[in-house]
Amino acid sequence: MEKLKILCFANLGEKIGKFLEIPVETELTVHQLRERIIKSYPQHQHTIEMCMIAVNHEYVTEETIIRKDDQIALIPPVSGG
Amino acid sequence: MEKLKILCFANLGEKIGKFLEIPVETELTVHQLRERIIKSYPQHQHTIEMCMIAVNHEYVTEETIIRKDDQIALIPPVSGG
Amino acid sequence: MKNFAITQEEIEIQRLIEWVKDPNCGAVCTFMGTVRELTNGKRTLYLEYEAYQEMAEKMLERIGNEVLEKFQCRKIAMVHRVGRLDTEEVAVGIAVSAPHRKDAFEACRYAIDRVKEFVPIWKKEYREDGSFWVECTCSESR
Amino acid sequence: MKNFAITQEEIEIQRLIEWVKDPNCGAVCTFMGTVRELTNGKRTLYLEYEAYQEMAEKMLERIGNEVLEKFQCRKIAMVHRVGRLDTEEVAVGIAVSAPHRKDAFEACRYAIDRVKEFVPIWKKEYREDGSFWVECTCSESR
Repeated sequence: MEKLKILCFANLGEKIGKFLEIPVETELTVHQLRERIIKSYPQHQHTIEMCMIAVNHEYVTEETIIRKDDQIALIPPVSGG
Repeated sequence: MEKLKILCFANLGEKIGKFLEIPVETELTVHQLRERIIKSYPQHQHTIEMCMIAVNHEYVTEETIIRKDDQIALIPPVSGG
Repeated sequence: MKNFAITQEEIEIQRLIEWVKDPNCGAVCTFMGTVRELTNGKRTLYLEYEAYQEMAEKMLERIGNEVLEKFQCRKIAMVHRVGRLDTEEVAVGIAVSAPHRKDAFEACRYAIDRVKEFVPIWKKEYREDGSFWVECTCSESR
Repeated sequence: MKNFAITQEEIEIQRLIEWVKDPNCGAVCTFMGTVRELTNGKRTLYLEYEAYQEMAEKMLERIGNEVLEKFQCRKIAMVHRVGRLDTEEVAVGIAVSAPHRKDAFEACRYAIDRVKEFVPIWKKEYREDGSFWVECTCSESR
């Protein structure tokens, strides 16, 4: 069994921690990963749904397949500048 | 008889000098003054016609009446910046 | 410091200007986003900025390259600060050089709009009555 | 130095920024007009700027006041240099602060357009093959 490491930032980082580990058995899509995270933190469903997901520093679509060494990040709505 | 002192700049200043003195007998308008200057420097008629005229640091119209202590300037097309 | 950077240090706009200056340019436009004391009548004590640093720097560079392709401009530098910032301090600095001023203004404005739209940086606002993470207000918050 | 000035000295944009910084502003936009080496393929050696100083300073101030009335901005500083300027040197510097960035950009751009339109300043261009006074090209020369 593998563990995906996921970075969290801003409000989400404060709520659920800056580094998550999500155990996975098989290859999965970004959409499936998001569902898994929501399942682990159901009280933060809305916040997690608001996030974009970045894989290896790129925003990706829900259909993107995640590979085991990918750097995954949950990106809440940005507010830089 | 009075003399009006007139400041000239840029190409015009190089051609006819930075300070002109134009003798006048009566009150005159900006238009009349411009004609007087052209009469004194007919070879620079075109350059003089291109100028705006400023009285006391304000651009003025051709109908403005000039008074004897006014600071008058011939302003060639500007090219600052 | 690189010309696309996330930094903990004060942003010196003059350094960005030195980076972008170019003998074939007649115009340099800069933008600084500063910490405003009052927003909708509420007093800000200070801000804390957090960034996903590696990704944010890559995205600044990508925006920079996009700007250079899209506009008739020569060079661009973009730096965003993180950590605690007090009012009047500079959170983001951008400098663009271009042969002509129109392009310098348009490129600089486009660049800051893009930064606020999707570079992974967040700010937490501290007020007398508490603190909160600011939600994206990309369209026009500054 | 005043915040609307004609000067013989190098323009330090940081000083203009200090003048316009304001705790109620989230945005500062600056513009620098720099001496370009190549214009239409011709090489400039240097420029000489001449101003009708008293009138030019009054007009800078008037443009500044006009900008403050016309745009949602707080403070503005405008300085134009005269004398000999080499390539890459700053001929004109403008800084504007505003609560929001849109207004800072628009105000700054409007200000430089107005400066080029009617502030009594002239430049003489020196090239290898001679020198000449530049004719007004207000619409877009930089």
